Order: sequence, then structure tokens, then C-alpha cells
Amino acid sequence: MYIWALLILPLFSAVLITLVTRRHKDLSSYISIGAVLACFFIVLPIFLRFVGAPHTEHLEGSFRWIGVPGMLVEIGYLIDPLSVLMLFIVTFVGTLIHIYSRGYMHDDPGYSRFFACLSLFIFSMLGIVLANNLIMIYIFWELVGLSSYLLIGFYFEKPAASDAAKKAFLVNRIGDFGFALGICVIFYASGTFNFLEIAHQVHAGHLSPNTMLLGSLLLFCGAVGKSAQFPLHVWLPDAMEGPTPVSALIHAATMVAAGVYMLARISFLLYAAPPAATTVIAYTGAITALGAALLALGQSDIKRVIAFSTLSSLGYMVMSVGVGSATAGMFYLMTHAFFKALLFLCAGSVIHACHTNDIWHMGALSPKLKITATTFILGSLAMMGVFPFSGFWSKDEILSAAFANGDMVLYGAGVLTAFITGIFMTKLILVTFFGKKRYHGSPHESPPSMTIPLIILAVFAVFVGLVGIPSLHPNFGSFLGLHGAEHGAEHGFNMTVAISSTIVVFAGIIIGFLTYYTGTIDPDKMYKRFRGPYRLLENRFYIDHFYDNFIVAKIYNQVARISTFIEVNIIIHFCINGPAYLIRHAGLFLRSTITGGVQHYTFFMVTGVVVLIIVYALT
Amino acid sequence: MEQIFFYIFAVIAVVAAVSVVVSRNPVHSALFLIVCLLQVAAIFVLLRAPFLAATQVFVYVGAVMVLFLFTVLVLDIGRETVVEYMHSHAFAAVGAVVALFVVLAYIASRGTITVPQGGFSEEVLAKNVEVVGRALFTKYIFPFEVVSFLLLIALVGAIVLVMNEKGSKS
Amino acid sequence: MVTLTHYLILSFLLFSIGVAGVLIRRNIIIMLMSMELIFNSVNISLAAFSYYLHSLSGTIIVIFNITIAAAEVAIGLAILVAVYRRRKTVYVDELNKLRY
Amino acid sequence: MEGFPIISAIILAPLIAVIILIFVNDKDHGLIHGIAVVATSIPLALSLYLLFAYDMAKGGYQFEENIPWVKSMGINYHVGVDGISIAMVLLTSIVIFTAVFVSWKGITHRVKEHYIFLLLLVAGVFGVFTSLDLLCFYFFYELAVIPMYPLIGIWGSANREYATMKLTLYLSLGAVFAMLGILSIYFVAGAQTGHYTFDMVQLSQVTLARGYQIKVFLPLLIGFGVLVPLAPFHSWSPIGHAAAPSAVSMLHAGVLMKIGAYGILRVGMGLLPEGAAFWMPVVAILCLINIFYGGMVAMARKDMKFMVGYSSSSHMGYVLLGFATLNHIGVNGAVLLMFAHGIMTALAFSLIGFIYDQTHTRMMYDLRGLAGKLPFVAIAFAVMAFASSGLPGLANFVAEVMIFVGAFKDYPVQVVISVFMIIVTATYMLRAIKSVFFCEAMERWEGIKDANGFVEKFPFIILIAVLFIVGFYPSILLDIINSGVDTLLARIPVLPPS
Repeated sequence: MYIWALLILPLFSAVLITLVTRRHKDLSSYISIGAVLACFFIVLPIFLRFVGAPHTEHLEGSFRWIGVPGMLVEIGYLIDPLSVLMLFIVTFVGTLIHIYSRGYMHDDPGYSRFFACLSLFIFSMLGIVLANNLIMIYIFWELVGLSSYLLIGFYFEKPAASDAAKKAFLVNRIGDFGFALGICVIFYASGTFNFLEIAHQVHAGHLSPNTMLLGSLLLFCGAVGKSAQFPLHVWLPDAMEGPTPVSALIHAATMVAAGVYMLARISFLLYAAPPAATTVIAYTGAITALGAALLALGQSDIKRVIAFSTLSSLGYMVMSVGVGSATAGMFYLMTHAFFKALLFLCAGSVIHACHTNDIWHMGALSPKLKITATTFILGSLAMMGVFPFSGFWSKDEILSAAFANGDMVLYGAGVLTAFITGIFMTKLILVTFFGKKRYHGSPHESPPSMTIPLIILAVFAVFVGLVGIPSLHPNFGSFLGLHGAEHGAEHGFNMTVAISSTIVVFAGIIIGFLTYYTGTIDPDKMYKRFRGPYRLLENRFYIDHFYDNFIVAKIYNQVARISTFIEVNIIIHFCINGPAYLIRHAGLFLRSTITGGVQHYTFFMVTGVVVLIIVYALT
Repeated sequence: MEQIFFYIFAVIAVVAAVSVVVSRNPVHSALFLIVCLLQVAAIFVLLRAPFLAATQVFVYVGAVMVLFLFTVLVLDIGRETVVEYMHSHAFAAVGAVVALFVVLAYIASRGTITVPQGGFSEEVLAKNVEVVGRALFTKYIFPFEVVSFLLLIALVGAIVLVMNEKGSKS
Repeated sequence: MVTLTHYLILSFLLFSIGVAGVLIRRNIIIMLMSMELIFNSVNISLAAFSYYLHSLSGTIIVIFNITIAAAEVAIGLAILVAVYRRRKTVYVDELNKLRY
Repeated sequence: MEGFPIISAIILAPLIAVIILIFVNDKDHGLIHGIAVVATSIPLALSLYLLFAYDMAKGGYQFEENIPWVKSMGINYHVGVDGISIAMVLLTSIVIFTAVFVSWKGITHRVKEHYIFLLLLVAGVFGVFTSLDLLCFYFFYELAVIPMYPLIGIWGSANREYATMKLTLYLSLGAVFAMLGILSIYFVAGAQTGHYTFDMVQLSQVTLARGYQIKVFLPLLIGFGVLVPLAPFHSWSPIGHAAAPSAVSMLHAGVLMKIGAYGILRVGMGLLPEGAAFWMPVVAILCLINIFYGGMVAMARKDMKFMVGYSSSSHMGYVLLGFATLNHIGVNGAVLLMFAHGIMTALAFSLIGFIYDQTHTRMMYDLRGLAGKLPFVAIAFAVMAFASSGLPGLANFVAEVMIFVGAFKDYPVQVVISVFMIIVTATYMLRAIKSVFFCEAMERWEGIKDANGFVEKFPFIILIAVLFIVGFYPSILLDIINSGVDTLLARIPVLPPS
């Protein structure tokens, strides 16, 4: 029963803050932090129990939510290693970020609102993680979308923020369009929403391959939206309009990873479906990973750079699921949650200090912001995948899986991404914290409520990768116990892959160092030489442009305008007012016979009588 | 002999009727109407209905026509010009009327009597006043009363109509 | 020999003249007079039918007719006087308030 | 409560209030409002009682009252409720109760007459939802439609003469078609059994020939479809919403449109099951026009009332799609959506009315940054917008999911388009939120005031609460609706495989 508290506490906190303690800032934040902390302490023993005995039977509990003949929807929980791991990440990172927010948001007028939304987010996110059926995951899927909308649009007075919020919600909705249809397909084929029952039917071979292919691809659409994969990635960079803790928690560590979590949850379906499904997934991930990494090169806003790197990481994870290793994807998800949250929080700390997002207005901050700088560098190294930081182990697993899968295009894309990541992360570190002083005012280190979470996260970012060392037993993979695809199921530590990826990362770092620190490679010259490609990067491959100016302006708005034209002119004016007009004018015409002259009427009467008599006489 | 009288009465009646319609002076019209109505009374006599003839003379010539003359004189309507007194579409109207007459006459000339004859032969009808009085006060007593009541209402109505409204007299 | 047809033709002739009067004259008084003509033509028909069919009904109806005609004239002229007081006209085509 | 005529009490409470109001001094606004509140709270309380007292295990019509009216023609005053009617009666009582509170400040002239017409209308609606006699049904239907004419014509806003004329003509036209169908059933069924009656319960036991059912279903579909409004008979509705005063818009979109859907369900599907089975695929195609085209037009509209008006016609398309499934999932979902949409749209119109009273404009681009000035209204509006775009936790979501799941088997194309239109709904709703409430506030709106005090907040709170309650625990209504849908669907033949 205490599992339900995971949902009830954050929801209760959100409601309480909204309805009661809105005016008491501190109280609101304590309620919110208390709720997420309590969740963490509920999750912790379960987590430890599963770590101790990974093959413990999963727990499932549910109650009937909707029941009509032919359709049963439950609200339930499914506790297995996968969800426990995710619960741990969400509550742990969530707690840290709640604490961090107390410092970061301290003088914001919407303080209570912020914490209410955070609690709502934790509620919805835990709902996704706990869900034992598709409808429930969809419900909370939408609710995280809502909390994301509310938090991105937190500064609703800013037009950019309200636009970004709207965009995030709608783009997610496009993904959910597929998701909802996928649910319908699966329900139609299997008659149930429950994961375990669907899995059972899949293993029993009750679903036809085509159904599974269609179902997996449609469900994948949901992940494309939520995890911001190409071509629905456009909302995530804009989502950085929200407060930085939000970016860290929602748009880096947890919510955007929900797509990957969902894919892992339905991995039984993906791997049972015809291979076309996983191929599509893998290539989508690879395109996103590589494209986003390139785009990150062209950005100068600190949060945007990290946002694009997040996109790239998400692409990695999705690719990992696609090449047959959901385990590696989840592993990367975990390490990514720590180091990316860390990076965002550091960025927040920097922004807090400098009051700007532009890295070209920073520089030489490391002496002023010692803790921030140190943790940022640690996080970056983890992100780049430098041995022995956490990113190394997780990235390595994905690359090994891709290698084992045999598709060298995917593997190459992964390696190339790692190389580019090396460049732009180095650039980010060097331009922000070293080099010439370009900032104004006197930045100073953030309060402890902000730095302590940084330190904790840094520790995890550095060491958490160790649980995935393949030679260990039990290690991460065996704990999770997911069934991989047959072709990519067993892949150990691959020395070739490890060495080659390390080499390219260092190559990237060196190039970055040469460009942005020593100046051996002059960035301006590079810029001039590669003006075209650079413009392409700055404008994000014109994808947003294409959406705004073609899809929305040309197609969508035109359809709406044409419909309205039809409505107003054809339906209302022609079909409806037309007959009315005719009748009215027929009436006006006939009215002219009503002269008011008695003798006219008499004349007609006499004529009529004559006619009647003639008719009578003739018959 | 009867035929001669019929034609005399009929011709005078028709001529007088036409004169009613065409004379410009309403007083002349009224006088012609009196002539016409008298001829009708004469025709009633030809039709062996002396009581009707008497009533015709009393009611029409005595009462109705006096009313007309009074009205004409009270309203003081003089002679009218040609343009004023007829309608511009008088031709169409006359055409319609001629057509009306033609079809009516056609039917009348073609018609035959198919209904059985009643019990009031010429001899009975000769005692016209008695027969009519008997029928009116026995068989037709109810319509008779209704009509008298109607006449009363008309009387009251006419008075009400021409009475000056209280507020409007100024 | 005077037949029923003779009387009917006479009746129709007077009727038509009456209708013509109603149709072509603008003066309401003349129109009322023409209506009297119409009444009388009908009375002639009724009396003629009564005579030729040896029935009393026609005669009785003529009596009622005459009575009602008297009432009609009384009311008609009263209306005419009332209208004249208000509108100062007896021309029917100027009394077209009921126009569209 | 045994033996107490609950249903008659629900219908009579507003009518008695009308009679009392006639004798009340029209200057005494407090008293008039008070009477209206009492008159609408009685049905509310009673319908809540019905919700809990209805015996779901037994099913069928309960709380029946049957009094002969015109015996020789088989007309009875026969009322009673099943699960579907209870949901609709509850919806009506909630909407009218809140509408009275909305009118409290919104209506300033001819208050007494306003309430008289409003309560007459509501009595008619209650009657429609509870009648078990076709002629009674028709009588109450007209009673519900006619007061619309003065309500919009007198208290309406821009273009009200045109709107009210159009609305009344349309609805009367619909009524004529419905009446044709009703009379035809009366005569044909009577000729078949030798016992002429308008009683729906008895008529539903008559098995009419399939060919006949197919023929007669069409006028019923058109007649009730006009009210739904089924495309292409929909154009009266947005303009009617736009011109009507808030309370009337609420009732109109919240309840009156549901009468059409209810008529299709109760009379069409209840009495002509085979006709329904034949025509429903056609309905599934027509509703697509509603869904797609209504949504697209809503997208392009700048007047918020028009936007919500067209969005209503889009949502009613979902309801029809749910009916068209003819299976438990879809029809239950459709009835639930009728309820949810009624509440949601009532909330929408009350909010737009409130904003209009404050700013005297409904054009969304004339408004900006109201969130700072009207935080309460902004939150309520957001709840409404999210409910409309099918966000979980709010009532519409459950209903829409059920419709999609139920319809997917037979009408996959419709489902794809409907799900897509959810995105469009979200688009125009969020755009409205953004342009009305977000960004910097304009100086023009310096003096406007948020809803404050009990009277102003109360209706919004009730409606939002209902949306949440049903959204979180839909079974509270679904179980009872299902008991009604069960009996209804039992007579419908299985659709031939398409």
C-alpha cells in the first residue's frame, strides 16, 4: 500500500500549495521538498532490496478505474528493477533539484507556484514510472506534458516563454497522437492495456508481426515527442526559457528520458516485432544524436548548448534501444540523469552569478565560482565519456551494442557524435570558465543550498558508471534483467570500441582546446571559411523555420482559413442565407401586389371568378 | 303584354344603372340609383311579388337612398373631373366585367331547370303578403330574429362610428 | 313569353354594371351605390327563381337581403363619414394605409 | 423518499418558480435571484439523490411515474430515468445552478423576465431527459427550444436578432423532422400491434420491420442531428452561442446540444435499433466533418465565443463517433463526453462572459496579459482549455479515450483524424490562453477586477470541481451510464463486417 504514497504525497503537496499555502513561500517550498524527500525515502528501501536481490519477483497492484464491458482500465503500479531504478533516479535527482531551487528561485514572485508545479511534475513522473498499463502511462505522460508546459511558461509575461511553453506542449501532442493510436492498435490486437498481459500475449505469439510493427512504431512516436527525437526535437531547445532547475530536472534528467523508459518498458514488443521497427528507432536516434551534436557547436547560449547536448544524448539512448540494447539505454539514462542535471544546475549557478546566458559574456569565471567550475568540469568529462567517469561506461555500452549489431553507419554516427561532443563541451568549459574576462559586475559563488546539490551530483556523475562495468557481477545489466534483441543480446566489454571512442573524444577535446584556448585554430577564420555550414548550424538546419513558415503558416493556417472561408461564405452565406435571401426576395416581390388599393383586390377577385366560372362551365 | 313591360323596366333599369356608374356628380348618381331601384321594384311586381316590391320601395328608395343623399350632401362632394373620377385602369376593369357578363350569360342561356317545382304555384303566390308573412313568422322566425338583432347592432354601430371621439375633437 | 333566362340576363347585366362601378370609380359613395346595384341584381335572380320554381325560399331570402343591405349601407356610410373626417377624402385609392 | 415523485419534483420546481416569479416585484432583484437559486438547487439535490439511489443492479427505468394524459390517443405523462438520463439530468441541474450564479451579476435589466424564460427552458430540458413518452418528449423539447428566442433576442449581444431568428428556425425545423419520425413510429407500431401508444417503453418492445426502421431513422437523425449539431446543419450554433448572454450560452452549449444527442440515443437507437445499425456508418462519416471542419474553423476564429462554439461542434462530433461504434466502450464514452463537454463548455462560456463583462471584448487579440489581473479566472480558463484538449485528470479525457478505443475497430480512419484533431484543439486553446492571459498586461485593462466573493467564484469552482471529480473517478458516472447503455445496446444487432 505504501507504494500509493508515492503518487499521493506529491499530488497532495501540489494541491495543498495551490489551495492553501500559496501565500507562504517558505512553507510551500518545505511542503514540496518534504513530499519529494518522503518519496525518496519510500523508494530507497525498495531500491536497496532489489539491488540486494535483483531477481526478486516484481510487485504489482492495481484497482479498477474504468470498467465497461470490453474495456478495463486500471490504475496500478508495477515495481520491477526497471521501474525501481527510474524511481530512484527521479526521486533522488528530484530531491536535489528541489533543494537547489530554494536557493535559485529565492526572490521570485511565483515561488509557491513554482513548487506546486514541481510537485505536480514529480507526481506525474512517478506515475509514468509506476504505470502498469498503457492507459495509465499515457495519462501521466500527458500530465508531465502539462507540468512541463506550466514550468516552461513559468515566466508567462515573457512572450518567448509563453510561446516556448505552447510549442513544447503541442509538439509533444503530435508525438502523443501516435502514442494514442499505438495504444488503440495494441488494445485492438490484445484486448488489454496491461504490460505484463501484453508481454504474455506477445510471447505466446498472439499478435501478428504487422500489428506489432505498427504498434511499436506508433508507440515510438510518443517517445519521439517526449524524448525530443528528430523530427520533433524542436521544442526542447526552446524549453530552456523555463527556470534552470526545471531544465535540469524535466528537460534533462527525467521527463525527456521518459520516452526511453517507455521504450524499455515495451522492449518486449519492440524486439518481438519485425526488425524494421528497431531499425527505424535506431536511425531516428542516430540522426538526432549526430544532428544535435552539430547544432550544439553553433550555439552560444550556455543553456542551449547543454540542451542540444541533451538532445544528442537522448538520441544516443534511443539509438541504443534501436540497436537492441535497452539495458545500455537505461544505463546511459541513469548516468546522463546525474551528469546532465549537474551541468544544468552548474549553468544555473553561472547564470545566477552573471545574469546572462551568453557564454561570450562570461569567461575566466573559475576563480570566482570554484565549486561551480569544478563540478561543471567533472560533469563535462562525464558527459564526454572520458575514462573512468560515468559517461565512459555508459557510452561504451551503447557503442559496443551498435558495433555488435553490425550496422557500421550507426556505429560511425555514435563515434562521430562522441567526437563532436568533445569539441563543444571543451569549448563550453573554456569559454565560460577560462580565458579572458568578459563578464560585468562581480559574480560570486551561489549559496550552499545550490552548491551542495552540485557536489552530491558531481560525486554520482563521476562514480555511478562503475556499476556498469561489464566484468563485475552482478552489474547493472543483470540487475535490470531486460530481454535484449536476439542479435544484440550478449555483448561484453569491447576493447576496440573502448579505445577508439576514447581516442576520438580526446581528439575532440584537443581540437576544442586548440581553438578556444590557445587560439592555434582561429575560430573567426574557421567561421569565415565555413560560413555556409555555420549559418546552417546557427539556424538549426532551418527545421524550425520550415515548421513555422511552411507547416504551420502554409498548410495548417491555410486549412483553417479555407475551412473558415467555406464556413462563412459557402455554408453560411450561400447554403443557409441563400435560401433565406431567395424567400425574402420572393416575399418582397409578391408584396408589391399588396397595393392597399381595394379595387386592385376586387379586380383580381373578379378575374378569378371569371376564370373559375369558365373552368366550371367547361367541365 | 308582360314582355313589353319587362323590356321597358329592364331597359330603364340598365340605363339608370349605367348612369349611376358613369355620372360625375354623386347627387346625379344617387338619383339615377333611385330610378334603377324603382324599376327593380316594378320587376318584382312582374314576378308576382308585390310585397317585395313594396319593401323595395320603402327600404331602398325611402331609407337607403335618403341616407345616400344625406351623406353626399353632408360631405359636400361636388362634380368630379374625368381624370379624377375613374381609375386609370378602367379599361382592364371593364374588360374583366364584360368577360364576367359574357360567361354568366352564356351559362344562363344554356341552363335548364332540373329541380322539382315547389308547392307555391302562381295562384298561391298571388296572395303574396299572407304567404310570406306566414312563412316568416313560423318557419323562418329564428333567422328573422337574428336579422332584426343584426339591424339593431348596425344601428348602434353606425352611431358609434360617426360619434366624435372625446379626445380627438379639437 | 318572359322566361327565367330573361330575368337572369337582366340580373347579370345589373350585376356586371355594379361590379364595374366598384372597380372603376374612385369615389367610395359611388362604390357603395354600385354595391347596392349588385344586391338588387341578386334580389332579382332570387325573386325570379322563386317565381319560376314555385318556391317561397327566394322571396324570403330577398326580404332578409333587403334588411341586411340596409344595415350594410348604414354601417358603410358611417365608416365613410368617419374616414372622411380623419382623412378628408372619399377617394378609395388615397386610402391605402394597408399598403406593404 | 419512497413514493415521492422525484422526477416530477425536478421538472416542477422551475415551473413553480416561474409562477412565483410572475407575482414578484420586478425591482426586488435579491428576492428574484433567491427564488432562482432555490428553484435550481432543488433539482440539483434531487438529481444527486437519483445518482446514488438508482439501483444499478436492477437497471432499466426507475422512479417511474405514469399518469394517463390523453387516453384515446395513448398519450401519457410517463417519466422515469435510467443511467443515461440520470447523467443528463445531473448535468442539466449543475449547469443551470451555476448559470443562475453567473446571471447574478451578468444580467442587469429585466431580471425577472430573464429568469422566467431561463427556468421555463430548464423545465423543458429536465422534461426531455426524463420523458418516457414520445409526445411528452416532444412537448418538453419545444418547451426547451422556444424560450431561447426571447432569451437571445432580448438579452443577447451583437447580431442577436439574426442569431435568435436563425437558431429558432433551425431548431423548429429539426423539431419538425423529429415529429415526423415520432408520428410515423406511433402509427406504424400502432397498426402493427393494434394498440396505439406514444409510450417509449411499450414501443421499444415492438419489433418493426428492418426496411421501415431504416427509412424512419433518417428523419429522426436529421431532426435530432440539427440540434447536436450534426454537420452540415451546424451553423446556427456558433452564432447562437456568440449572441447569447453567458447563462444562455452555458445552457445552450452545455445542455441543449445534448438533447439532440440524447434524442438520437433514446428515440433513434432505442426504438429503431436496426435502423441505427444501418445508419451509424453514415453518421461516422458525417461526424468526421464535424470533428475536422469544426476544429479547423475554431482554429481560425478570433472571437473566443465563436472559437468555443465551433469547438463544441467538433466535440459533439466525437460524441456521434462514439454512438456510431454501437459498442459498450464507445457509447459509454460518448455519453460521458456529453456530460463532460457540457460541464466544460458551460465553464468556457461563463468565463468568456466574465471576461467580456470586464473588458467588453471577446476578441482574443485585443486582450493580453490578463493573468496578472485575473489570476483566478486565468486558472479556471486554463483548466477549461486543458479539459477541452483532453488532458488526463479532467473529465473529457476519459470519455475521449473510450471513444477512440471503442471506435478503433470499426472506424480506424475516423480515430486517426479525431486523435489528430485533439492536437488542433490543444493548439487553439493554448493560443487563446497565450494571447489572452500571457505576456505583459495592457494598460487598458488597468481597472479590471478578478472574480471575487462567493457569488462570482462559486459557479467556476463548482464546474471545475465536477470536471476534476469525474476526471479522477469516472466510475462514479460510468457505472451508472453503463447500466443504461447495456439495455440500449442489447437490442442492437451486431454491425455487419465492413
